[in-house]
Amino acid sequence: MPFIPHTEEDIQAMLATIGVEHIDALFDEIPKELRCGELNTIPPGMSEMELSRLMQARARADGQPLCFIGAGAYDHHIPAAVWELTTRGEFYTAYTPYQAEASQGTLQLLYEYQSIMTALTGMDVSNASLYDGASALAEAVLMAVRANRKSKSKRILVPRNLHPVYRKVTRTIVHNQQIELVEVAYNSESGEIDKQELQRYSGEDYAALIIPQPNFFGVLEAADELTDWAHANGMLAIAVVNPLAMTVLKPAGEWGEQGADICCGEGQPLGAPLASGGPYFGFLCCTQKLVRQMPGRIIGRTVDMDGKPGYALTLQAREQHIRRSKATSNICTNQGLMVTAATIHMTLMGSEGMQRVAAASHANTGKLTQALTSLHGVESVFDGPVFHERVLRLPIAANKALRALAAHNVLGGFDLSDDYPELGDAILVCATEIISDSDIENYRGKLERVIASQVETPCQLKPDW
Amino acid sequence: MPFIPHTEEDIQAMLATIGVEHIDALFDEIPKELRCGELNTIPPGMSEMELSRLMQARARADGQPLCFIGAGAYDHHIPAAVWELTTRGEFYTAYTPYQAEASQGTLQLLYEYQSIMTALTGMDVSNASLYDGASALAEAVLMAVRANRKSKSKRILVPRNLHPVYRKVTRTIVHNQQIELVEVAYNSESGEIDKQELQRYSGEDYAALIIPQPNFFGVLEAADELTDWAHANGMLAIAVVNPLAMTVLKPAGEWGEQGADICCGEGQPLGAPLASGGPYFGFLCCTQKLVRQMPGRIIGRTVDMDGKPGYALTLQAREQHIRRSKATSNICTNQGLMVTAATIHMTLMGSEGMQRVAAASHANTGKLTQALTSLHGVESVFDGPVFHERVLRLPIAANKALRALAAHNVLGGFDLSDDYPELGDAILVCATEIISDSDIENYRGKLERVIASQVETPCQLKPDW
Amino acid sequence: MIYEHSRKGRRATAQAPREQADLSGIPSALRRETQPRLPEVSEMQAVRHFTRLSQKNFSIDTHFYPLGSCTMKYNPRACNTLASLPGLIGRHPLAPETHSQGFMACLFELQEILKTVTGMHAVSLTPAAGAQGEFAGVAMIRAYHDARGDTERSEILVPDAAHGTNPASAVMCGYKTREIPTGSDGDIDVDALKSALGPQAAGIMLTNPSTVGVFERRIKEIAELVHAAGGLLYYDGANLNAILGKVRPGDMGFDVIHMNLHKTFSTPHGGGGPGAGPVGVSQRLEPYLPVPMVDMDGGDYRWLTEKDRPASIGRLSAFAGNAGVLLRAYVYARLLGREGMHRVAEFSTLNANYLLKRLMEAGFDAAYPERRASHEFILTLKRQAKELGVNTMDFAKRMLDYGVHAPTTYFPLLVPECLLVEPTESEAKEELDNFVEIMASIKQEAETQPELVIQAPHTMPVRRLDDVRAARELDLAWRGDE
Amino acid sequence: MIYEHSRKGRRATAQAPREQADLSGIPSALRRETQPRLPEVSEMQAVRHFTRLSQKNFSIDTHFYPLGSCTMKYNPRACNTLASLPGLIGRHPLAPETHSQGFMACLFELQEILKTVTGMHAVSLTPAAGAQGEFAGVAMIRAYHDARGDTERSEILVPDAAHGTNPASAVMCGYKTREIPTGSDGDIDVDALKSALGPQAAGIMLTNPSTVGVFERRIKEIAELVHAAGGLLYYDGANLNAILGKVRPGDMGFDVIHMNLHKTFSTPHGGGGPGAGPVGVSQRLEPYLPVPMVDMDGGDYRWLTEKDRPASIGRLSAFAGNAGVLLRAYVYARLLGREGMHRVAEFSTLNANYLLKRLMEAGFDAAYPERRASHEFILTLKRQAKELGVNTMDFAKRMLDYGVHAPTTYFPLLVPECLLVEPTESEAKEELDNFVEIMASIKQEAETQPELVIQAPHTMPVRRLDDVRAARELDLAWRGDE
Ligand SMILES: Cc1ncc(COP(=O)(O)O)c(C=O)c1O
Ligand SMILES: Cc1ncc(COP(=O)(O)O)c(C=O)c1O
Repeated sequence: MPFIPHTEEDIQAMLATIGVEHIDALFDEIPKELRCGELNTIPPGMSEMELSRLMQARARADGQPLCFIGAGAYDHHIPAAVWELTTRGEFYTAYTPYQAEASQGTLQLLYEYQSIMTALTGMDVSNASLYDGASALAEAVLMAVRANRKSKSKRILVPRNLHPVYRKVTRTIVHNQQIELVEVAYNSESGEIDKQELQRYSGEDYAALIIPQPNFFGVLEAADELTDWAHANGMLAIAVVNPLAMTVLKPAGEWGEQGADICCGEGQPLGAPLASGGPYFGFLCCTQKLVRQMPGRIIGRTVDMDGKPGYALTLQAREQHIRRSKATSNICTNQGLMVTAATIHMTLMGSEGMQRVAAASHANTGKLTQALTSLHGVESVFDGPVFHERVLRLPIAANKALRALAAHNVLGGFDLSDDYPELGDAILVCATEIISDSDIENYRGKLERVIASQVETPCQLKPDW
Repeated sequence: MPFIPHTEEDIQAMLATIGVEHIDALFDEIPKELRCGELNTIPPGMSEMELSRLMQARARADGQPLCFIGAGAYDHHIPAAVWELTTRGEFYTAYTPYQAEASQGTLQLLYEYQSIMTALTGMDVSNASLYDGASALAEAVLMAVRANRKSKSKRILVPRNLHPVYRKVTRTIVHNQQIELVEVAYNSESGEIDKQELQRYSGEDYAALIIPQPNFFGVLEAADELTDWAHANGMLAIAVVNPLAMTVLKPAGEWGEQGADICCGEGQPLGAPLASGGPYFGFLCCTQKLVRQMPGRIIGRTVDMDGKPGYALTLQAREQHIRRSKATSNICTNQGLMVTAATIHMTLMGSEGMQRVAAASHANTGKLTQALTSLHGVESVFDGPVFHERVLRLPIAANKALRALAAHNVLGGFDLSDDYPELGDAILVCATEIISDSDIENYRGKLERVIASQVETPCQLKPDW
Repeated sequence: MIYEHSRKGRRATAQAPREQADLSGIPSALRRETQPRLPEVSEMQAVRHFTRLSQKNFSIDTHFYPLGSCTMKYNPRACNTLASLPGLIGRHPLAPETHSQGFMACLFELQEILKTVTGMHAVSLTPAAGAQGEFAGVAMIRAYHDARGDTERSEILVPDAAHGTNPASAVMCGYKTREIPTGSDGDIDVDALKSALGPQAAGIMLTNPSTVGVFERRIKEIAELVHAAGGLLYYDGANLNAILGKVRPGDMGFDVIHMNLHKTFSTPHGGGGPGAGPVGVSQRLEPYLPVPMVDMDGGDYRWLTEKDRPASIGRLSAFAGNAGVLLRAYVYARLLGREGMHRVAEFSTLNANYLLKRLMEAGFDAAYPERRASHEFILTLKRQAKELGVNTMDFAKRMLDYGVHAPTTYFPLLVPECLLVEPTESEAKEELDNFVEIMASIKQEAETQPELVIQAPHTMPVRRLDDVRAARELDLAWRGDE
Repeated sequence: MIYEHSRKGRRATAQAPREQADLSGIPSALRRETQPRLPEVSEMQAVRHFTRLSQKNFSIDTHFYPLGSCTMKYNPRACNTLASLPGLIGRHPLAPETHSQGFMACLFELQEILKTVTGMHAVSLTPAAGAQGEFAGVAMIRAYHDARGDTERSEILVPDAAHGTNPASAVMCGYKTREIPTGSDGDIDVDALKSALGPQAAGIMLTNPSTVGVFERRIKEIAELVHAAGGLLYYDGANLNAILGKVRPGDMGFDVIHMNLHKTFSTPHGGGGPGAGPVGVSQRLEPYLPVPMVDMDGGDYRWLTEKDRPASIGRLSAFAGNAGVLLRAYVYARLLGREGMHRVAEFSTLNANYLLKRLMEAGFDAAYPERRASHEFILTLKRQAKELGVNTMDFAKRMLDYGVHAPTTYFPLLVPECLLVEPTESEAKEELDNFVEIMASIKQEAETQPELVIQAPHTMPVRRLDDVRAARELDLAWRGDE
């Protein structure tokens, strides 16, 4: 009986104490006709050894391709210590720290996390995590609608160069509350939010403007100007940032005259492995003014009966377990362990280390762009400055090119043609600090051959007149 | 400065306290002419990220072949929990438990280890580990020579079917003390120690007889009879056992009328990964009578000032740090962490689990033998019962066969022709519980093809008359 | 505090790229002027700090943790190890299907397993936790009504004993909530339910066994009533552990459910998460399931997306939910196998009933003494609070001194001075007996030296904390010597 | 005690093969009749037990651990992770060279690195720990003399300050040992040495910096004297940390050395081991090095065995020593690189001299106040013991209450009431300052409330243990209720 410690003797003694003959008698309040039989379609149990072999085969099947996809999930070096510490049983198998005295480890760590996040984003306060970047944005939108006292609107301005899935997720989560997301075009030259388009909304009643930094194209926005514009128009400014980029970019809290009001994003670059998309974590920071509108757990530093510093969940009156239908969000379980990893990760990297990672990623993407655009017909689509991603246009069908590269174990980038058909055969590429010069050369060489073979094929079919 | 926390400010403050200007001044007692320059042939430091890539490439280079080699190191399932717990910093980075009060974790665990080992071997006491199985045997020999009051001899009877390297290592370690190892032949039919040969030594003065169980050929010895013979001839009986086999075989402490006097061996099958041969650990158990002759650390249970149970190093008067040149051994650092893993491993497996592993290994080796000997020309060399290894003779050159199999990523066994040329093209094969039926079929199929190709080749070269 | 070890210029050098690359491609107006104030420590200082911090936690791996409604059972270490194999941990979420068959096979099979254990028609794994599962479920209920043009339904019914996420999730989906009282026997008040049903009621959210730890016996009747009134039934799967392989929500008549894999399928709680809250639905709700899901097509696995499921409520996260948690749950499910599933319910129920019986014998009051416990049960310390002036919180805190994590306190709200106790199937009888002894000792202390209990805990890293100060003088981030 | 959780028939079921295979191939006379009495617990019980046990240890990862002669510096976590990569951790020791090039490359490069840092001509990695390295080294000295027919040499000279393994190893090689006294300045008494040298002396074993924490200044002269008398010089590398990249044993005139990779190269101590004690030799001793070693041949790595080295002293372990430890040391060495090596010596020496200075200022007596400390130094508490009746052991035990592991006590034997303090390079200045404060506090306690110190520790899982009882009433294995 895996994971069940009962001996036959224990079982008999326990049944005798309860006063029943069989365990099945304990289910006698369940109407008989509802009882189910064997779960035959589930295979019988496996030993850990058998399962290890199965999982190893599965893991091997997926190969370990050389990957130039970013698009919201980035492969960074994670110090070995991070996950060795994070998976210590005391962190890994604790519950949400409801009993503060028996959870000071997790609580202090979360407070440290909040401290680091406010330093990184330049905001006043941080919560202790949300599910992921996309749902964090949805929460930020809900929060903005609640918080913007100047506006009666339930409309939000969303740039089209924001991650397409973030737009979808936000819509899924907020639309039942009659919140409307209004899309703002991007400038087809720079890749930035189109300022002229934006002017059309001047003076109108919108609850907030979302400002991605960088945006989905990797391009950097004029965050100061956009923030000031939002504030001038009675909107809150919601920053959606790559937290690694924050180590070298102007932090959201310092954007424009007053700073962004809310800053959220995907925490994955801070120590979470790619892991097929999760678990990652969403972060959410805001100004002091908005703290009572925040969703999610918040940890406060306080003192115990002896005046000794200690940590506890605080402002719980915002939360579902107290406020139920009036809570700021339904979130309960969050992504605590990921934040544990992120805190350890950022502590090990330090400011200097994080900045170097950011700079190396920026530089490598520059090298990659240079290498690929050296190929005939490959060109950079936007001319705005980027952080560590770049949109490139290929001289052949993007999906075919990517498929051919994948067959050679190179994942060449993210195909933009579904989400941005207007860009043609465009792909989004990324090279973080872990990419070496020879990786770039590997990609360039393979792309060159793929292009050559695809460009030639139709030629050969041309009638020879 | 990797792993050095000093800031420039710290350094200056510290130098000022010491009263020197540069760090280099601290080396002023070293004669100038001896000082070395740059260590130029050592490459510059790498970041953890760079080194991870290098090591991953190295690890990949060695492949993960399907392995049927045993010969002293066996691939068993190790529960995931074993090494996750063993590498917890508190175990992994502690020193030898000199300060008992601050080392109760390690000390209690070692006491538990000693308890388990005595249960397994049927001996009275166990030490807390030696380096490995081979050097443990050498220590057992030294111990026997010291301990055998009946004998003045420094000669030991060593069967030739004992692991060849164990014989070599023992010789290396003991021969400078003028101890002589006298080899006893094996029975060419059964693979056991040759009883008739042994009779030749009856009545002679030898300090001990070494009894392997199983022996290097995987064959089981008549341990009762051998032990009684040794005792009848005034020799101590030194058992060298596979500890996993002890879960199903008669334990050394129960051999013959009085039991073996010393029982040692390689602990690797108890939770140590193959890992290129180490770290493993040697175990050494003995009768109560001999405990003061034991080499190595021993932990005792005692009480503290309040009468509360606690654990401490004991009988330290045997050891080098107290007794110096009169110690029972020079050993200081042992293999503590491996024993930590073994204790957790055996606790997780339990008696029933360990017995199942032993039985499955036995059964799989049986299946393997059957599958391979079904091939024309492949035959089992000895007819004695085995634990989980078997000597097979091939119809082609053993080294060539193994090389060809390796080229197909199957490590087919250990080539015996160097150590036992009289056996012809013999190999020693092993299939533990992790080997599946399809692994065996894989091996059989490949060996069939290898034999076919090698047998045919010379034919084709034959002149066609 | 990690910042107390921080010194300007101190670094864990091996972790960063060896050089600072050129950032001149980024206009200086967009750059930050000062380094963010992260901790600056050596690698060893970080390791030591966080190792020591970890030791200040209670956890399953160190303590009995009978936290009701949370299913704090053993989290097999293999789940972590196998979910972290290089090929899996390094897979980019947008890797093509050709490079994802191993991963997708696990997800597909997990979907199938969850369908079988719940009796639902289809499953989507994407919700990140229970509450997101609830959101998805209620959103599907809304989508279903909307699709039928039945747009007047504006309420979700929720028992008063429901977990806080239930009403909160309903509200996030744009519904109002109406509370249904619980009867004195622990079952829902069916008459109250009847009068709440009507054309305005979109559905009801139930937990069964309920959060008071008993099985809702009239569930079949309830289902019929709700369905007859045009509503749908939502099943909160937080307590699925109690009935795994015994009775299935699908067979009880539920239309949509969520599961908490971080409870029933033993993925770790990680000090607050991550979890995974897959949703299962009956056939009529299938079109609305959140995407992505995994489909199998002649042996090949492929993603089901918005294109395949145009009526889907959409996506809930940037990729495919908490994939690593799903893998852990998959490994757990395969380790258990079909026979292991039944046993989860059997032994968690055995443990709860045994513990309840022993505690009652020791003089404690069950909230529902006539009822069988499910995998958990409620004690009420009302009597002790009144007679001795020692309340549930005091008992809970004192328990920490005895090396046991406290059960859930003051939830559900309807039982005064309650303790919700869930021992789980992975605890041995000795551990339960020890718990009884501890409770008895605390009771005795409460009788003879109440201050000892009221002032507890005494042996933790801190004593009771000043929550009021925490909320009034907000200190939410370290400001250093500012 | 794990056996206290044990119950007949309890099992961690997922860990064993699902069935009991047939054992009838083994004659019943050879089979055991009863199951061995192993603990029978659930997987969770095991995890909980060992997790909690671990928390009862001090360790580098949790505490400052200035244990002299042990070099308790930070053990980078990457060393463990990278040495445990699947291809390395699963490699069978007898895998053919074709399947071992990655592993062998690491070993070969480690040999080269160790040659460079020690200035020796050749290195063999196989010894499993320092003491086995010593054995190998002395065995090579004997082999050398024997090979030259110089068979009368029967003694190894050992300073009185030497580590216990030195004389013990010499004896294991069949030598007698003769002690050479240490002078009052901490250097060896060269006159005494001179009179001990002669045709009977096979060699001398020295540690430099010596175990009293100072550099042997007349080493060149000593080497000449020993060599002139036909003896060889053995270098005990336990203190190599102090001089890495500053001065090399080969340049000092040593013929043979061992290194403790579990000290200088930061592989973990694991609560007692495993370690690795590679040996290095000058050219004339190369033929005797223990096998196997790794050679490179046109880019391919191959094993050097007895066949290549017929004069080798032989093998010391069944395979190639503690391979996994060697890999960890290799990773560490590559992380440091050439520039990192120098720094090890620099900062470990800086820390030791700083700490010594501060402790002297705080009123403690250095054993060799005129000398520079190397990476470690000796205090003597003789004065405190005499004046206050509080001895070194009391100081050591009290330190545990302050959360710092005690330095090495009562070693080397020649300094009365000594503490051998080795802070290592990985500790920050604050940690050293804290240590000074603790020492000062204990001194004050010793003056004002000596019982507090004499009865210490007070906050550990146990108080002082009865060692006499441990040795008299031997309880070395659990016998249960027998
Ligand atoms: C009954 C019940 N429902 C819902 C939830 C919410 O689940 P989650 O925390 O995963 O969002 C919980 C979790 O505590 C619960 O106990
Ligand atoms: C000076 C000295 N020599 C030799 C040794 C023995 O090394 P090992 O414990 O690795 O056998 C030690 C270890 O404590 C030591 O400090």
